[in-house]
Amino acid sequence: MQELLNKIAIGIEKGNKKAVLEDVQAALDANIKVESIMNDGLIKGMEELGAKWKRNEVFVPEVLIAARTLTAALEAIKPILAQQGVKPKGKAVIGTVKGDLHDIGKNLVKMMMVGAGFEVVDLGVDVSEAKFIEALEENQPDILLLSALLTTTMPQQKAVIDAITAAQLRDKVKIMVGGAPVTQEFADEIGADAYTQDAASAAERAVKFVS
Amino acid sequence: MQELLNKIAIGIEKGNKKAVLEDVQAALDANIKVESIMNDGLIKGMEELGAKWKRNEVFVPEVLIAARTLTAALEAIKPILAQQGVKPKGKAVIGTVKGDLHDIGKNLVKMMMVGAGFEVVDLGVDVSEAKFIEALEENQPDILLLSALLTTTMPQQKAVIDAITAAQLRDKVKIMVGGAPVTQEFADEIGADAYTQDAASAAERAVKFVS
Amino acid sequence: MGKEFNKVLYDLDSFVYGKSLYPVKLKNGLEIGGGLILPELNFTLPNMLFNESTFPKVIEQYRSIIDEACKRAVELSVPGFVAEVELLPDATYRPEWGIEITKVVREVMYEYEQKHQLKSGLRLTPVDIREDLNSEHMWHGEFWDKIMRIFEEGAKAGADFLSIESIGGKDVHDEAIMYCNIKQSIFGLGVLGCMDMKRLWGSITEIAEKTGTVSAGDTACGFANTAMVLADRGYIPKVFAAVIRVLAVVRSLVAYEEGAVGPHKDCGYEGVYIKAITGTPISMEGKTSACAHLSPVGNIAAAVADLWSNESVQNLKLLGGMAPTVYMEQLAYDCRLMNTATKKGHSAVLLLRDLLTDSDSYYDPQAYVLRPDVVLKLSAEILKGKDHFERTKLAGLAAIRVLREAYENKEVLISEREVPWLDMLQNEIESIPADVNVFTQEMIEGNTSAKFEPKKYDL
Amino acid sequence: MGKEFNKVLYDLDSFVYGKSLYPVKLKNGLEIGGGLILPELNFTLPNMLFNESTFPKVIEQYRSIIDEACKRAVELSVPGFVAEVELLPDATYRPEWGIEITKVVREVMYEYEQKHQLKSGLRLTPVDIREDLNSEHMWHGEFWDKIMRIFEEGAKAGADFLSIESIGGKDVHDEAIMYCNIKQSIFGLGVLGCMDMKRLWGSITEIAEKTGTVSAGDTACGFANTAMVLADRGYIPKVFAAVIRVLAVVRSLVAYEEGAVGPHKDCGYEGVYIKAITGTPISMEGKTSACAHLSPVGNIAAAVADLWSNESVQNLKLLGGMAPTVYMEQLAYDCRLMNTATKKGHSAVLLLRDLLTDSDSYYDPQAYVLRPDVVLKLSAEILKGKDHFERTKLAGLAAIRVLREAYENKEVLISEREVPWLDMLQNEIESIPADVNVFTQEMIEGNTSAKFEPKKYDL
Ligand code: B12
Ligand code: B12
Ligand code: SF4
Ligand code: SF4
Ligand SMILES: [Zn+2]
Ligand SMILES: [Zn+2]
Ligand SMILES: [Zn+2]
Repeated sequence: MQELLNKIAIGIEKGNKKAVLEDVQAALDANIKVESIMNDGLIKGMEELGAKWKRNEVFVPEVLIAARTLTAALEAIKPILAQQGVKPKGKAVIGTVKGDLHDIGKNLVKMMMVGAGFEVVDLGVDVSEAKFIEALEENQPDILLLSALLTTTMPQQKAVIDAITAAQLRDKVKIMVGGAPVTQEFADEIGADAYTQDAASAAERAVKFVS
Repeated sequence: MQELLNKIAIGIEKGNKKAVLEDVQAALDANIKVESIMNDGLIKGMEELGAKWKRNEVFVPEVLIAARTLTAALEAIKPILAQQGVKPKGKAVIGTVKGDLHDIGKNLVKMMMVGAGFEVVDLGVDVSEAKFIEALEENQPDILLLSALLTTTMPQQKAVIDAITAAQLRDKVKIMVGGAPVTQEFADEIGADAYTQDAASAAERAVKFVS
Repeated sequence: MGKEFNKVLYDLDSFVYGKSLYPVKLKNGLEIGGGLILPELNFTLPNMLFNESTFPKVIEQYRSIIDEACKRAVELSVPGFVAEVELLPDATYRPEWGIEITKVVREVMYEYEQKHQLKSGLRLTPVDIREDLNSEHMWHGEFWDKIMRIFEEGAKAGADFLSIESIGGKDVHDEAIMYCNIKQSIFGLGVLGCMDMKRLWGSITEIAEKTGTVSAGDTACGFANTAMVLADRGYIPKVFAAVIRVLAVVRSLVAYEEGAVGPHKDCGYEGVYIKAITGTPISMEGKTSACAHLSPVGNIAAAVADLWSNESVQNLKLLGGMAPTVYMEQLAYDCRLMNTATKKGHSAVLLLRDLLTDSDSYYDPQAYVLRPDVVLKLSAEILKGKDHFERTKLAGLAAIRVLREAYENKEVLISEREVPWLDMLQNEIESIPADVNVFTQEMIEGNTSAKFEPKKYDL
Repeated sequence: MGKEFNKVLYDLDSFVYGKSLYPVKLKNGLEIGGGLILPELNFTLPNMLFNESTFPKVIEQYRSIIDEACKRAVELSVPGFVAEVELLPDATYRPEWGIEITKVVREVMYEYEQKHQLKSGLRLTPVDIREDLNSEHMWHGEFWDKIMRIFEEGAKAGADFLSIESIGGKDVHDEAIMYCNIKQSIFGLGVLGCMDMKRLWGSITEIAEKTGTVSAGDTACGFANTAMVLADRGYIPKVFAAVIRVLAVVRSLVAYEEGAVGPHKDCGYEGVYIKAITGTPISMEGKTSACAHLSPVGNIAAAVADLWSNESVQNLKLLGGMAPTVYMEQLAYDCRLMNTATKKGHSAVLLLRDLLTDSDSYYDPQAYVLRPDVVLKLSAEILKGKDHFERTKLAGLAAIRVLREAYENKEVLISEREVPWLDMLQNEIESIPADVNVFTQEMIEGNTSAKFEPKKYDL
């Protein structure tokens, strides 16, 4: 059993979709608990890759391909997860705020969130307060991630938080902010729950919020 | 009469104490109004020098010596001024905040304030909230000037303002802040009435407060 | 193509900073590439809201930035400089705002010219808002119109040089970078990018001619600098970013084919190739733009530059003064040093150029491809291609070849895990069909980038 | 005097950056003045409160500053560097705090040394709190003890180089600057300053010997840099500031007479004279310290430097990263360029040194007196004096003479309204009595500075 889970983890690391899907099926056939397949196979593989990334041992494309593979595998076992009442690690909504079209940083954060086992709804770029609120209501996420790359769109992160407070949703979600010009002080000032400097630490912080 | 006042003004510009004192006496003897001697002679000379300084035509030592001369002349006519009920343009208290020993910038501001006709009480450097409040109570100035040169003593400007508010003296005095790391934004944030970038503009701003 | 560029214009001895074959001269006498290297100062707002009610504050920020910087320039006897107003999105979406900013900044510059004989020119760079999700077409519609309006009225408001950091092809290229997909990258730069540059720079040049201003040029910032920033963080291989830089040459060249005359934009490090091929002056940025982004090309970027830029800095208060003033000072001293060599004579210039070059080129493949000798060599290779598409492929292959050789000769540091990428990239490029239409079809069909809509390009 | 220095140790050909006659070497192998010029990074807190409750945040600031800067240094293959911890007043009044900061910073540096072979050294500079209004004596009492405790325990906590920006004599000198009173200035620097330096540096050197650290040296910052900043704003004549710089040489030299071995502190531009006279390595700052203060000596300051510093920058977020990281990158590239010349050979070094020199020396008398040739000439003049007092007067007279000649030969720009100051200053200096005791008595009697209390100096 451990062997098969290891194989799955390695398959994720290598981004080998076909092999992973086969191995997951084999594991299910072998009556391995689906929760274990998810945590000790799929997500473990992703975590190991993420750790390598943090140590600068692999490049982003590799992580992205692994993340894609992970998403496909999770998709495949989704019905069984649902049936057994196993929930994903958490749910997150992410977007770049209004007036800002930068998305590479945001995409990397998304990638790491997926890798950490989150279900992530990506609203894209140039996202208004209203759209964020709509997405909160619709998806009920544990975590909301706001990205801003311009000194003139940073204040928009505050606007989003204020709007969420006004909509009485503030206590339902942890809000994380980030992007090149953002700082911890700024995050504190605008009442965000967390700021981190890069994508890997963003996911680590997010995991703490849901565990 | 105009001639004599001009001579006084020029004497101030040149920092020629002896001549100025003599000319002032001559003016008094000629029954020129003491208010006019002060404003159209002494302070006018200083203003002209100040303008030259702003245009980089004279150096600080010359302005300082003129300011000293001005102080001496004002001292000489003080009894007459008092007797006739003529008040100085305004009264100011100045100091560098606690924890900070930089005083050159503060001294220049003081010099320009004197030149603009203010009576200035200089508390020196490393001045605590309590000392500032004591000085406010004792001198009842129109204007309080706080200098801070360190990023870690800037917040002390806020502490002083807060203490003054707590002592219910805030509405009795206009507070100006300055020093290399201080900005307009910071001044707004801490509730100061004005910030200026240099000594000349500090005095100009102060004059506006009392006229 | 409008103008055709088919040969390299310099030999190594004449390829130096401060001097270009076709200098650009403004009416006030300011000359770029005529002998002196000059500062190009860039600046941006600090963390603040930009809207109707803050606009007066925004204007005051710009006014005070340029005023203090000009003051310092006079104090340091700067012989002339260029200021870039790189508009923020808000000031592009509302052209009146962008135009007003331009006017205010230029007025201060005129004032210093009159009072203190400080010659200067203003480069106006709107945001390429055609990237907006609501933009329906690359070459017409509301977004296109706004950009053109800013150019035209900005020119009347005092802009001297017209530039943009255009984004045609970036819709596929962002993904190409993240996945290090070189085929997609060539599609973005060599096909879509070139198509777009042709239309865009045809129009900008027209406006420049009409308004008596200078069609200055573009930058592949959204492509090659994005790659550089990611490579710098170790997210993608440096050799990939180096190859992208060279691919970008063909795309950025299109502006000149359509009538641009320089100075090429600071952040387009491919400018050194543009200079070699067109003889127009270029702006570059290096160590003194660390305020805007760290880079592996701090010194070498200056080797053949005609303007020397800080890319961008917020109007923050540093201990020595406002940050833009501080950067004006730093640029001024950098330029002083280089111009002192020029006064000393050609051999001093060559030595300084080579020191700037050699100090960086070993440490990073992205620096290596900016070596003046490498630039001349690769430029010749690129020009062998008969059209943009072929030239872009040749650029990639030649860059890979040169890097491989340099690595083998221990002339450049390439980390072990990056070495295999050279072969991988080469194989990918070699698998690209010869016919651009076949390739385009293939890329459209296999497209995975949600941002890319062929019909915006009439495809 | 302890050690005596009586002759100039270099000729113009051997007087270059990166190399000094008596390099300083740390146990970890880091060598200053042994061939390479290296960055000296300085940094300070952003606008924040510093007290009991914020101390954890303060520590985290310092930790993250040095961590990110080291990271960048590794990425740029920096061959070694020095970090200066210039304590703020709070961290000097509470020595535990200063010591804790030292420890935390040094630990991060060790870590990078172990993991990434990045060699570095830490310079510890407490504030000279003897300037406090409550300080009753210069050489004993609470304030003196605190400074000495920081040196001693800071050394144990990991400091490698001990420095201070000492203020003996500044009590009269502040006023001297404001009134441009050169006699008072000579009293402050050549009498009080030298007296104090002797006691102070005797003690620091003792601590250095006891703790196995390096007695590095002082700076006349509170004297000559204050004058420079005021001159830069047009408040006092530049020629006055230039003369003060040269006067300061004698005072700063006293540290070496008392056993200091360098590197002299960055902000002490008089360091070039110290190098000429003692052969010890020096730190200098120029264009890349514009973040801390603008200056007229951006390039020339590098001409014979062994460390190249940014003086100080707040830990603010610039677009490219935290400001100290940005400045680490800028310093690294400056040094790379200079070291590349060294690799190329001595004639390249001489050319680069002369370019750095010639690029500034015409524009400002303060730059002119830093010219390597002028430094060697003036140093010889200074050393003709038999004691500190005489040397200081000679320094002033020689500086005035050299500036007058240079002005007449059109080698330096002196504004018309400053020219008469040369004669005025000379007359003043010539009116100073030959006997130091007579002079001292005269200055004490005529004293107008409220800050000066003779008994603090046992006078
Ligand atoms: C690439 C880039 C672009 C590309 C964008 C490509 C894309 N699809 O995103 C293009 C060319 C389109 C572009 C355009 C513009 N840009 Co731009 N851009 C950059 C650049 C060079 C790199 C950004 C980047 O992708 N970095 C790599 C990623 C991985 O880093 P990151 O975004 O910081 O994200 C990391 C962290 O911040 C964090 N993170 C990010 N988001 C979040 C969210 C959360 C919740 C958390 C926890 C963490 C987190 O994790 C990420 C990964 O580790 C920066 C320079 C810089 N120093 O950042 C300028 C920069 C941001 N751009 C700038 C400017 C001015 C512009 C333009 C206005 C230029 C113009 N006049 O056209 C336009 C504006 C476009 C718009 N409307 O928004 C300026 C901003 C100046 C300012 N005042 O703020 C910068 C700083 C450049 C500069 N130095 O001047 N840009
Ligand atoms: C001279 C100087 C000193 C001298 C002080 C001499 C004196 N008697 O004041 C000495 C050497 C003693 C000194 C000591 C220190 N200093 Co100091 N000092 C400077 C320096 C070089 C110039 C300051 C100056 O006099 N400027 C000239 C005057 C005319 O300008 P100004 O003070 O800004 O004043 C003008 C305006 O600001 C305005 N203004 C001033 N006050 C006010 C008030 C009001 C109400 C208004 C409206 C306007 C206004 O008008 C003035 C005239 O136009 C600055 C560098 C700089 N960039 O400012 C550092 C600087 C302020 N010092 C600094 C430091 C670190 C120190 C020390 C801690 C160093 C050390 N480790 O020993 C100590 C601390 C001493 C203490 N306890 O306060 C740092 C501060 C860093 C930080 N974190 O904030 C600076 C910025 C230098 C640097 N770049 O690192 N310093
Ligand atoms: S990164 Fe620099 S260059 Fe590229 S778009 Fe932004 S500002 Fe322009
Ligand atoms: S100004 Fe620079 S050098 Fe002088 S005391 Fe302050 S920090 Fe030290
Ligand atoms: Zn740019
Ligand atoms: Zn100093
Ligand atoms: Zn320093």
